[in-house]
Amino acid sequence: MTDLRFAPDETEIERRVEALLFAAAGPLSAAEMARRLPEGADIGQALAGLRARYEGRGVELECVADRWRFRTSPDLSFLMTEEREEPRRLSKAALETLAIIAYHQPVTRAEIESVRGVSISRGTLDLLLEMGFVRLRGRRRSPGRPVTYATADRFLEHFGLASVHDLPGVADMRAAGLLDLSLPTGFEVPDPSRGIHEDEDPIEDADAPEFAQDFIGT
Amino acid sequence: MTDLRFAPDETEIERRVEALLFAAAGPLSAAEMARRLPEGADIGQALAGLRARYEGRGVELECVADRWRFRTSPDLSFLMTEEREEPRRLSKAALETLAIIAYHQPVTRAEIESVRGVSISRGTLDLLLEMGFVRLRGRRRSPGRPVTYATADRFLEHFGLASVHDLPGVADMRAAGLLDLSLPTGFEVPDPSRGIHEDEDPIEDADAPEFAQDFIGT
Amino acid sequence: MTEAFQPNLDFSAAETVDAREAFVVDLEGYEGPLHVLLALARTQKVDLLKLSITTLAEQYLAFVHEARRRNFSLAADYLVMASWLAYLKSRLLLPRAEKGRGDEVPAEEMAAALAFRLQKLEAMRRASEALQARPQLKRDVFTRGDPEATVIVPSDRIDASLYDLMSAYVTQRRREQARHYNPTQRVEAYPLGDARDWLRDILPRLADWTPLERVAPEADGHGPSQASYLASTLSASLELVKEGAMAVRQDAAFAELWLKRQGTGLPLELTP
Repeated sequence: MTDLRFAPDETEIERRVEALLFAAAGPLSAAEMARRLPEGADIGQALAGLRARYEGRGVELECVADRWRFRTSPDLSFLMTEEREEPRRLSKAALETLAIIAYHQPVTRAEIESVRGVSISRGTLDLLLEMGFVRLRGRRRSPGRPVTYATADRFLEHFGLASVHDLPGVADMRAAGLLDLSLPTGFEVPDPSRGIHEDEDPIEDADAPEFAQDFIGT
Repeated sequence: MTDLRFAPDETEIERRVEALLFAAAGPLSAAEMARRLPEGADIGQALAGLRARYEGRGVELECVADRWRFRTSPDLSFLMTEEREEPRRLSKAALETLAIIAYHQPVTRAEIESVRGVSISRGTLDLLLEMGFVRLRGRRRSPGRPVTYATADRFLEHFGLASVHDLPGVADMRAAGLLDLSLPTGFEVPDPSRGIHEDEDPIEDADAPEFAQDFIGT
Repeated sequence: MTEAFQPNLDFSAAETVDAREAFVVDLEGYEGPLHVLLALARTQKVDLLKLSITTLAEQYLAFVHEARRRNFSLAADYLVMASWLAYLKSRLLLPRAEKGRGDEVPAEEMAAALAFRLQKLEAMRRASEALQARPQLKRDVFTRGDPEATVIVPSDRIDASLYDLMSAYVTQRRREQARHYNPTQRVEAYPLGDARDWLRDILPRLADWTPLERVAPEADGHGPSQASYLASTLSASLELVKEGAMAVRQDAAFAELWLKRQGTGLPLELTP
């Protein structure tokens, strides 16, 4: 049985997308699916159709990190006693650090510390890195060229987020200026050896658009 | 979210059976499902409902030896077998080799082996070359004129680096908790941005079509 | 018995035991001064931006005072924060100087900045709670438990992060260091010239066949190894054989080597 028929109809494309996603070991991107479908197949439509079809069922279609996957419905988690894995527990400090990275990315270690008012203890960042929730992203173009951190796909997959723009409350926080890293001047505890007006190094502009690029990768 | 409601209706039972079958690591018997469902739940009816629901879809409900499972429709198996693409997971050896090339570039095969302490299998370097992470860079002006390796553009793209200058250095490794104070003195990471070496010749053989790009980048 | 029972001060060393941070104490779950301030600010039950910073400063100073009264050693940053807040409070209470001195940020601005920091930290706290509340993979939602035998592997993604790269690098360099790092390994060879001189010195005494081991100098544990003494002595003796000053004999392969001076090669009067 080979793929010889011409122009499979919408239903057929939907069936195939369904089968592909169902059989896949991980979330699949539209591009990955397109490679296995006839040219010109409308994957967006198929995904929308499937999403509607599975809405409210025991299994649902979900977009994570720009990829698609089926997963069980969250309200049925109580059934899954056998499948549940004891998650690695993140400390409060680690979770807060993760949140700061997620909402402010790309962000440097010093910036994380300045939001929390304490230095990051050993083991926090490397745990997040090791779990694959966080990645080193690049370097800030500022003196010292500090490394910046960002979230990784696994973070989005774990928390079921399509992209970092879907973080809970992110739009409101941004609107309220809460995600601004250039703190108003003057918070620094006065240090006689330093002028208080000394501004922080400007943060690389166009931070947000870069998120998107990260996941495009070839 | 606990199972407190009394007598979930048929639709709900069907949802739960659907989720259980989906998440299970293998086929489930009716008895196994019954254990996780409210007493008196009509599993037979739920299975019949699901079977009808998935009839003709990309995924079907199947009963083998009194156990139930979902599987992709047999007529779509060509979709699955088609793509047995090389999983693009870097092996440990490949990752380690890549790391040495990244930090020590330009580096010869013998030098890589001296850091690794084992010889590199042919496949490892070939894979990295083929993936476009690594390129032939030149020839060392030393006996035997060994080929030197360096990272290629795809490497920078994948790791989100603007240039090799942006590779994390010792301080970053320490910050990420990878290095501790007990490290023997003299541990140094070479600066990958060292310029073009005088002790190196360009590759003149025709076997290196990538060569033209070499001196365009940094 | 004693009423001086320590009140339930539930503190513990902060999550890790890094020497550098060992004395950061986690005060009743607070990680640092800012977290304490946030908790205190919440008790005012107002919008964090409308917070009374003077009240907050007083509450914080009282907190620090209490902690010290209990002989609780506070980490330095708590005290720095205390003195900064005392300073800020005094400036806020002072009648506003006309225009102020040019180099000072107005106290109101500093207070607003503090309120902003608290608001930001609060937002991040809420965000981490919101994240925790989301359905999480393998805790609340589950992907297919048994993907098809002919698994479709997402292929346009390569599973390696910069962190993986860094750790791979560090792991290897550690291994390499372990292989090479051996301070006693320095090899010192017995120079051939020295061996020749040594042989010429003792040659007059080698009237009889003598095993190589007895001819070569003995290692004293500091200089070259015994093997090196033997090897160099042998090489030098072969040179002397070539010159006709010496004879070497071995009865079988791997058997002992015997050395003897060649009678004609040297003037006899040198013999003591």
